Amino acid sequence: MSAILQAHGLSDADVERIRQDFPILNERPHGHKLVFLDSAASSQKPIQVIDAMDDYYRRYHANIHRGVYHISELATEAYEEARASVARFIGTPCAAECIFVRNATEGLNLVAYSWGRTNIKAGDAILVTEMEHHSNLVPWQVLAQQTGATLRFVKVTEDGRLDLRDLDALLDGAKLFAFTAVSNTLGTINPVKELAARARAAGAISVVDACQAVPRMPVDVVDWGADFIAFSAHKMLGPTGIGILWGRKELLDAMPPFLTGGGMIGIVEMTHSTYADVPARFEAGTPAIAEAVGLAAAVRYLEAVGMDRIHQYEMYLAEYALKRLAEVPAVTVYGPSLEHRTGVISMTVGDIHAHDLASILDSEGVCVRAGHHCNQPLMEKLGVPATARASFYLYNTKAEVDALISAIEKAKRIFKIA
Amino acid sequence: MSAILQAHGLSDADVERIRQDFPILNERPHGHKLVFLDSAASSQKPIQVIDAMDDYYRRYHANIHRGVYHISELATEAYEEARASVARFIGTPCAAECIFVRNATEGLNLVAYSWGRTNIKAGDAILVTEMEHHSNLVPWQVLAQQTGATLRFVKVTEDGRLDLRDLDALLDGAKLFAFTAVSNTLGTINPVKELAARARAAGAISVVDACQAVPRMPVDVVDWGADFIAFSAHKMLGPTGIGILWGRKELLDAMPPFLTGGGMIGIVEMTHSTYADVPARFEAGTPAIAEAVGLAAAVRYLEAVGMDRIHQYEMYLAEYALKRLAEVPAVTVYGPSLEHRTGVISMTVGDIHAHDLASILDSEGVCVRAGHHCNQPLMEKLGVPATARASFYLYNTKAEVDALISAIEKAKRIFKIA
Amino acid sequence: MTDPTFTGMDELYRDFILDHYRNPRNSGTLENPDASFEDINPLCGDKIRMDLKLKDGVVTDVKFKGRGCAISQASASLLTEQIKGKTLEEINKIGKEDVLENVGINISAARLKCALLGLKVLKSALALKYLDEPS
Amino acid sequence: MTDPTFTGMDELYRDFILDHYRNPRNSGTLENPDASFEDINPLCGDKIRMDLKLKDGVVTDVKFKGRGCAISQASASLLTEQIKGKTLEEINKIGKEDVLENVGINISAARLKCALLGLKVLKSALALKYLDEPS
Ligand SMILES: Cc1ncc(COP(=O)(O)O)c(C=O)c1O
Ligand SMILES: Cc1ncc(COP(=O)(O)O)c(C=O)c1O
Repeated sequence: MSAILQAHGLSDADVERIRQDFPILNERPHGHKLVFLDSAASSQKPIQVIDAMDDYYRRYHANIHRGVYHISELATEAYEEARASVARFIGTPCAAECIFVRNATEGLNLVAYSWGRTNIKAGDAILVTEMEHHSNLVPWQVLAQQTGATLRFVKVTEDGRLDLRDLDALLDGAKLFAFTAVSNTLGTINPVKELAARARAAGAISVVDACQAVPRMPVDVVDWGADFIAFSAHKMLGPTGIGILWGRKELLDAMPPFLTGGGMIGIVEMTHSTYADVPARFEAGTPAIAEAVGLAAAVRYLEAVGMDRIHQYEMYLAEYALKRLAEVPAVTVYGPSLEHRTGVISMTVGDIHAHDLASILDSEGVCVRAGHHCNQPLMEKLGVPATARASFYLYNTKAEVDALISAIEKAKRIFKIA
Repeated sequence: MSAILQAHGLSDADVERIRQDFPILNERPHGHKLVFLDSAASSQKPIQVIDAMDDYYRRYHANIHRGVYHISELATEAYEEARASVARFIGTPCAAECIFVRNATEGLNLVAYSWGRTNIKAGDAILVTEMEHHSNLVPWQVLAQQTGATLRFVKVTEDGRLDLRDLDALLDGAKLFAFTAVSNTLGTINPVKELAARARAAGAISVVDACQAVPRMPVDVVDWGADFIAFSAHKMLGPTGIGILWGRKELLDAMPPFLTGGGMIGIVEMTHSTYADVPARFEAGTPAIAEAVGLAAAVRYLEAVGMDRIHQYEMYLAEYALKRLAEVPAVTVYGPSLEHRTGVISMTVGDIHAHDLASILDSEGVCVRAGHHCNQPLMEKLGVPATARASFYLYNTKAEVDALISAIEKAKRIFKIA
Repeated sequence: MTDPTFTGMDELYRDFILDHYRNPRNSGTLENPDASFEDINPLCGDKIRMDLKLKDGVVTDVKFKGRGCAISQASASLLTEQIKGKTLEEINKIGKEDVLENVGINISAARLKCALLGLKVLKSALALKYLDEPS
Repeated sequence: MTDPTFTGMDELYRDFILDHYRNPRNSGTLENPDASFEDINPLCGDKIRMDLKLKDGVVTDVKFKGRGCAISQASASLLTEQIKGKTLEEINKIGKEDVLENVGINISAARLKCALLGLKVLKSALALKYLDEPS
């Protein structure tokens, strides 16, 4: 029994306890139990996170840094402690390497504007992959257009993995390699450590979109060896409105500011200014203080459960879901086999468009995402206009996978598919 | 009696009721009642705002826009309703003119990057004032440095107002005029309508820093006639992590994107993309959804009390505070006379440095800001390294002004000032 | 939390909707159309192109091509049936309600954009044509 | 919510602190200093410049100039008194605790930066000097 439990990461009793922490799971959309299978888009929040922010606003909200009085000092400490929590969570000894941004998208744009505009010149190559989220593609398109650099692409194989056969050639002359750690459409887990090392060997910096990795598996930036990573709090039990850009200190130290204004300055004179050190240099204006407090609570929650166990449990649900889906005629699942993927599963069902499928699933209380998942070029490649995507997290159960399967069967009945 | 009440804006009973809505006012820092006089830095939050966000996370959090299922639809509606609330609050009939950003600072940077980089050329002039917050100064310094434009300054008079005598000359050849509606250091209320009209007549766009205006007085962007205005939710009873950039639709429509990625695109191909219409074009990535919900609740709260009454009440407190402060020997108050100002009062007391003053005030539970208030050039001009600033809002009382005065007297005793 | 306007799925995906989805009427493109427009719903990727032939202010032929959900494709298909032989004036009067009546149900906000995409494309095609025409 | 480390204000602003604030020792600048540094606390604007004369690894003279709160100015003034005649080695050993001991009280996080600014400037001046020196 204990061997199986260990393989599961979390026991049924663990998950039952975890579910008690998520008030939204008591909702009954359209009269059905809520079966939330869209955590890859944004996770739900435990009461510990909601309460932490509530408590902040009720007891010690004040603007930070320049406040001499007591509640402002408490707020400042909480904000900097949140930074320290994030640093610990992703394995960096240096909290100043963690910049608070609104979301991963802003983090990637910060690199494109500040590092990119300083270091990318006409004729340079920027390497991305065919499986990038628009947030890790469009900023590089714009950077290439504005600097005269060229974009190159690592191809995606038939089975939904990165085709690394000609990586050396692609990296030759490249200054920056941007890739996702985990595909938000295919669930593919990419070999970040290898990719970062090969980028470095070729003289390129590596920018890792860690949006789907940080919430669902242990991440250690020192082990990864990348130069920048970006992720969002709202996908890892934290609040909306805050994300993190982590960067190597030497790189951040050398970068010019991106957004300017209050809080990021050194000395301001009429026509010119000096700027504060990292991380303040990149945090202009009043930051998302309550959100940092919420994020710190989310990190504590994930640490208490354990990222290893969360990852194992998700793999366990993914395995079960893939097995059940394979038994349903007319279901096509995209992406690689289990050993290369995580619990993010894109599918189509016969000729039912993903939107219709998601609508019918919703009528049974089952929430999945439908569309291009901010992955239009990948969709073109897969040859489908859209997929329905189910994604699992620590609060999901096998029974919810079963509910997904029943709802798919209902959709097939309505669309008269055998 | 009723004439007096009207002049006060809010009766004592009104304010008592309002105070019940702010849980933080029950705090007792260092054993004293909390006397929060730092709302110009960031206001406190009523329970209605805290609860609205709490409710969002407990009942209908999901990523927006691309979600077909019920809770995602609720979240999307709430987010767009928040935009509509803000639009109504500032008097624009067009909700799409309101862009959600992190804070006013980001809003001003958005204009500097997107409108500025497109429209400002070498040799152009950018006009700002000597009383700007760093967030409405440094972005223009950087824009000027990067484009070869020159910065010009509207001077501040001895009594802390804008010196408009040579405004026409300063506007001659200027493409952009950035100014604050209300000074966060001096409390000065600037004639926005006149300044915007004169900018327009001279062919310059006007960018109004409305951070201190929107929370404390009725604002109607149509009446103002400016081109852009920026403000932050956290100063108007709303949450951290969200602010608004309002812009005239024709200008926004013609502007290139600033941050790029998910949610702001039209069609994404491998090497280039088209972009969504305004406002989505300027909102890349998952937005601050809970924060928008909180901001909408803040707007409802302010509307229910009435911005006219809030402004009147603040003026009433300001008048009383100025009168009491004038009676204390060794207190110097900066800024113009009552008819040109609002309830933001900067002061020094003898040779007590503002930090020491604020520390001593804090020991009595009185929270004021100390420092340069992100106004270094203005401080140079005033000839003081720092001031202590008390600012009033709808939940403050005359008794709290009295507490401020007593605490100042304590500081004088400790510093042995007559 | 339950939505009072929520329609049962069997009612939404009735046979005639599935039929129009799987066998769209007036499917294809026209050579030398008098008016033409293509648009997408960027949030979900639904895409519709519509080609029109006009004569004396009357739609004499129409074809559409698209991809997307049953709701968007069926309502576009239904729309093409409705407008053939109609005058521009009559078409101008077609509104949101008419499209929803075609589809025959109440739909949620998220799907409304799907249902209305065809109409949006049609109106844009005609608006563009009108702009092009020397007046 | 009350802060256990909170110190009474009379205790913080004792006579000798006010005296050092109002009559800073070693105030001014040195001509041709052997080491020199200026820094500010950007969050509050406190500013301190320190000039040093060194001979055979010993501080023979020091002057400072600054503006800021009583805590930052008094602790810089106290620090200058403490280091005159000291060797670089001895100065290297001066830490946060020594400065707080000079000031004689526990202070809150927000004011800690004020108290330590003088020490930071001193150490930077010496570090810079050491960098400049051909070694
Ligand atoms: C006049 C003024 N402008 C700009 C700002 C910057 O606002 P935020 O820090 O919310 O971006 C502030 C507040 O700090 C302000 O008072
Ligand atoms: C892989 C990946 N990258 C980037 C993003 C963008 O994250 P955000 O919208 O929070 O900026 C997402 C989520 O939408 C994602 O899944």
